[in-house]
Amino acid sequence: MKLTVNGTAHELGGDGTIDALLDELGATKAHTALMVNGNVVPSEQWATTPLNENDEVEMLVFVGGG
Amino acid sequence: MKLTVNGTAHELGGDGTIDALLDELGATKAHTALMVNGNVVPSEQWATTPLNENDEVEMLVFVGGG
Amino acid sequence: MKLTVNGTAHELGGDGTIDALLDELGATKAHTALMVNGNVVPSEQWATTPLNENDEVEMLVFVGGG
Amino acid sequence: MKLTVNGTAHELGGDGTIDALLDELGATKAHTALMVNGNVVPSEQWATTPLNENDEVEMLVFVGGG
Amino acid sequence: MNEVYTMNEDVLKIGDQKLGSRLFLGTGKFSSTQAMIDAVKASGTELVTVALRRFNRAQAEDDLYGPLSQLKNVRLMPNTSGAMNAKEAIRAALLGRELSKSPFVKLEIHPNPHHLLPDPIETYEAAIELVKQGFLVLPYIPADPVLAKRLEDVGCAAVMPLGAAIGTGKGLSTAEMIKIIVRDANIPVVVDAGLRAPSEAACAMEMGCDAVLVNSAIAAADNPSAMGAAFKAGVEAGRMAYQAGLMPTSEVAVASSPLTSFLATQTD
Amino acid sequence: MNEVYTMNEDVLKIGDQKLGSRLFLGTGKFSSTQAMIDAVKASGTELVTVALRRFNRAQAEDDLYGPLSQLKNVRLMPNTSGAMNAKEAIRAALLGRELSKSPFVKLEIHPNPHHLLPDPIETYEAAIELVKQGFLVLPYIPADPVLAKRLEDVGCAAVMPLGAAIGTGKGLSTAEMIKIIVRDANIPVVVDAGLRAPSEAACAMEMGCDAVLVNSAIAAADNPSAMGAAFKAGVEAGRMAYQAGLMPTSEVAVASSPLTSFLATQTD
Amino acid sequence: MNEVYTMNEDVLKIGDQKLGSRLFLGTGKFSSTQAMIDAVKASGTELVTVALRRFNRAQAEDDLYGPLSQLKNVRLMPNTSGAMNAKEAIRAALLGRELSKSPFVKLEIHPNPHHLLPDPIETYEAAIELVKQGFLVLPYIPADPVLAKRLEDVGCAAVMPLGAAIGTGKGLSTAEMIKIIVRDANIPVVVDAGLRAPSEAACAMEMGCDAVLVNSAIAAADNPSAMGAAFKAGVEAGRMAYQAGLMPTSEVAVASSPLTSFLATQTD
Amino acid sequence: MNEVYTMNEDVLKIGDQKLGSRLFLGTGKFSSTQAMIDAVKASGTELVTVALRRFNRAQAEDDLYGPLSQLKNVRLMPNTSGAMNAKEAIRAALLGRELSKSPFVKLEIHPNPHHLLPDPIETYEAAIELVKQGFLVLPYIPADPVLAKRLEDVGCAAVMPLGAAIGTGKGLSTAEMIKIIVRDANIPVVVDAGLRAPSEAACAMEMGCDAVLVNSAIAAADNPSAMGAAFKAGVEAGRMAYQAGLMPTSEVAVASSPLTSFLATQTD
Repeated sequence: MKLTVNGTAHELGGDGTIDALLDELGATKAHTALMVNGNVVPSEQWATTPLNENDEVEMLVFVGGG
Repeated sequence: MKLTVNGTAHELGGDGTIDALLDELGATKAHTALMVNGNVVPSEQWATTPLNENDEVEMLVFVGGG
Repeated sequence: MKLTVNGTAHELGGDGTIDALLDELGATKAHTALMVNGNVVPSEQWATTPLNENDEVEMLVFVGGG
Repeated sequence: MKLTVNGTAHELGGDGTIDALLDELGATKAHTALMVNGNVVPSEQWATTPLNENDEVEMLVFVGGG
Repeated sequence: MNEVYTMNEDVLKIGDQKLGSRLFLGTGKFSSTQAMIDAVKASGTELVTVALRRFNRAQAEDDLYGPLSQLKNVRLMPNTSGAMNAKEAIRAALLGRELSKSPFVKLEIHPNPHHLLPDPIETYEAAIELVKQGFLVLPYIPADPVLAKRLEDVGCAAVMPLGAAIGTGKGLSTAEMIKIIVRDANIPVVVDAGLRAPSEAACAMEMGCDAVLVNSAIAAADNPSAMGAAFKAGVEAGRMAYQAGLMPTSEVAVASSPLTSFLATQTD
Repeated sequence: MNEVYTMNEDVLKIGDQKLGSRLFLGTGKFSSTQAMIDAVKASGTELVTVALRRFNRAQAEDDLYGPLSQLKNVRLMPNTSGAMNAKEAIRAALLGRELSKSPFVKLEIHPNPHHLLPDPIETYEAAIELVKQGFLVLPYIPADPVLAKRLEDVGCAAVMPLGAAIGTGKGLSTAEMIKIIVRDANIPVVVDAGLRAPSEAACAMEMGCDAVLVNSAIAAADNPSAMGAAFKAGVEAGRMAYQAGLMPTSEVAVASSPLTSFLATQTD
Repeated sequence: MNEVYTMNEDVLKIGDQKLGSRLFLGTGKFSSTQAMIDAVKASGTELVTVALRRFNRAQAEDDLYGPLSQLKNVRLMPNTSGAMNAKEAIRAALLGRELSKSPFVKLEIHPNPHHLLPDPIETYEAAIELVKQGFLVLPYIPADPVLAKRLEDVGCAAVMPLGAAIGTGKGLSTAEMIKIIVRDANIPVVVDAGLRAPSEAACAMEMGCDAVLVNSAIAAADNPSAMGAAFKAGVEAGRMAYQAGLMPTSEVAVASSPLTSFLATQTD
Repeated sequence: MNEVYTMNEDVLKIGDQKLGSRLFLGTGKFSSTQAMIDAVKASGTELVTVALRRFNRAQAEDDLYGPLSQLKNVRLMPNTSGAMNAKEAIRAALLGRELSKSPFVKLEIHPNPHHLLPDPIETYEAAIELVKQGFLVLPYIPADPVLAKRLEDVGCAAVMPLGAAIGTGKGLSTAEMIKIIVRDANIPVVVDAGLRAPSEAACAMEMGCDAVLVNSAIAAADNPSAMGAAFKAGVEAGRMAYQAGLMPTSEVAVASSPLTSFLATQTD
């Protein structure tokens, strides 16, 4: 299914869950925060939350900041 | 009729208009701005605007200010 | 003999040495610096240095200073 | 005669007076101050003051300064 | 005189209004109405602020309507002092306009009598409404560049950041922020409150401010009228300097005289 | 105009000489002689400094004797720039007097070209001799209150403490010491060097200084003539303010408007 | 050591959280993660800020989660940088909490990349919501006393007024306003942004501020780790001085040595 | 601790003498000898100044010889306070050396009790003689770069420019001149007089000064011992920062966090 991930088009395979997306992109789950269509999705729900066509996904990590 | 004028109780006689009040209190109309129950009343309407029992009237003048 | 010690007249007895003066005034020698007529006299010379009539003696100690 | 004028060697002709030097160098007398061997020479004396071999002459004018 | 000529041509526009002087005066704190009038005249100001107070027959002499209306070429800018929130400020503005028939309003909302510093939230809300009601809104604000920009965006005619708390005379304590406000603003920037000396007014103008509003410094001077003239000269000095282009600063000394060494002779 | 009138009466006395302007100008660093002349005129100064340089036929246009002698009501104060010690400074002073026929000398001895700061020891020694030789000595000095007092005691006509190093434009960096010099002095105190803006000149005058000497700030401005006029206004503003008596500062705010609460109604 | 002992007892409370250090550190701008970690350790800080950025597999080394989680006794305070308004800031705060499991949030909303100064209107709105959602909200704000008080009133855990614009190193340019914020506040006041030197951090503490947040000054130092230690000492110095009670200033000199005149003799 | 380690290695050399602390203490103005001793210990100083006074049997408790001689690792620097000229200062120095057996002398000649500012002429003359007589001369001087250089040239071991008048607590009012002194000096520069707060001591060290001399700020604090510790930390903070290399200042903001715009969604 077609998604926009961090502003870029992405074709998601697998079972279409958030977990699947993270695995595909090789993100470290414990270091990642995630938002779908502007709503934060807690990590406990990633395994069970299905993504839908055209979802906007933001995957975020901590970096240096003041 | 009983009014509150500039925070003080006042018994208004005359025809009960704003003009009557200003005359009673000896205010210079051209130097005065007036508010009834929190609403500004333009001077053109003073002659014709009747006051009502318990109205709150504020009569104001210009003084020095920064 | 008549001296001026720290600005005050003083009648010195004893053998008329600086040591005698310090003893009379009860100064702790190790804590005191001394000047006669504007010239510093080292402590080693106090026992042997005779004072003369009208000498101006200054006896000084350390106090708090910035 | 050989002079040093403003730090530069100069061969003076004429009658050897300061006036002669100023004329040779085309200086405006009224705008010039002059020193010979470190001593200021007033303009009144220029016509009559002879220069001597190896004199150090400084000729100065006003320029912008703070 | 050169500078007076410059000044005459250097008109300040606030909304559609034109002012020939970049010094605004407050009328409070003067020892007498006459002292105030004299200072206003000496200052050359064309815009003075006034406040509203309850009519009191016993204090008729405090009523400035008469004395001020006799001044030629001086316009009134009623303030909203005493307002604790946006609603009260709007009321005060409407009352002031009734009396002054002036488009100008000095929007000031300062809930705390201890420092009289402005409330950015209430001021922003009131500004939006007063602009809608057709006022030329000049809000008294903290030296906050983002707030200043947002007030410009909602249609204020100018912004008036404070130099220091009213009446403290601490001058341009907020200079760094005022410089940023000036750099970004497309409307006039007027330093209001805190100025104590003409040198500070001049400095504000040198920074590129468009005008200054002064009250305490003049009213509380030993000689208010002479101080009014002093501020007039200070504002003109700063404005001229801004236009003339200040020299840059330098970390190292730069000689203003030749450093030739003619003075040492070989015989020394 | 009120302030011009004040100025006219406010004569500055240096020794037996009287000056109608409290702004002294340096003539160095200008892009052209004409630019300098225009700035001098716009500034209203009555005392300008000049330096000595070796005569050079090829640079006849640098000779300022002619142009300056045409200025009415402007007197010359030759400086001793280039002098590395007292002996050289005395020589320079004598040469300058020969040309200027002026009693004024700006005594400056600054051995270090990197900062051009004055030498207190050589300056003190030279001042004693120049006073003996009948000059009105105005020494350029560090902002050193004891040195200033000693120079007064040996007969200097005025003292000229620096605000900052020549040409740096760092302003009144020595303000605290200058205040002490002013408090103790019985001769005029002139701030010399470091001033960049009219606001700084005004501030010096507000502190009680008797005059300021400016060069770089005017010569290096984009528009020297306009900057000359700006400094004129700044000096007058500061002087008037000093005479008018500045308000005191306050740690707490002091309202300039009544804080009555007529604006809240019972129905709010 | 005396002062270390003092420090140990001098706990800072923010909401229900206790911190042993009054120096907060930002983690941006360091040349490497190791340099940042070393500086954090040398500074003795117990609270560091972090930002969120889009995951990028190619820049895995920028991910600070791992390195920071290994630091003992250091808590995280995610910031909301990048947020242009209240809605975006709330989103960023929620994301940050997901990752950090920390109650702290540095609320920063600065729409203008040229000066990065905070938006008081959006910040106020976001603060109200984030307090409702149980955060310990530490808003980065202009040095605006009324805004600071309103943020306290809506439940913020602390306020963080700026000293100067982020990264400028202009220090405590807003000192006068910060003093008023400190005087009125019942919650901790933390100076955030603008500090360049330990002396400025010490000065903020001497003024009564409860802590300072530093990033650029340490990250951009030649030796960040040594600068971290320097700021640690500076903050402790200022805090100790605040507690020890600074001497008052005086307009006149006050001798610290006796001025007796034993040195002159009658024979002089 | 990192910084303490640094400090241990960072020895200050004055002439042939080595000092482990860059904080010098004055011993005047303390409420009691015990309070002074406690402050000296808390400050970690290794060099304290003392004054001379006429012996007075009735005030034996003021005699500091005993108490100070019991302090380990603290050396004495007698001052010449009370001296009105070079001759008296030389006398005082010789007397002080008799008692202290110390090579250090703080040369201070301040004829005016109202401001206690140093006399450059007398100080220069006395310094030449005291150097001849083998002292390590540390003159208290105005912040005058040329005088400082001349004192270095005649053999002074250090120079001690004032920050402000003794006891005023006006801090580094002469900072601009002190920076020049530091830039040119080949001997230690010690800021003496005027400092009120550890932040000011830190600032002096950040400017590159080698040490500071403090008395009133510690003696007149509510808690002198805690203030001694605060100054110790302040001096160490400033010294470490100087060695760590301060970041440059910037006219424009420099972000410390990424400004990515992930927070806005297309649905906003």
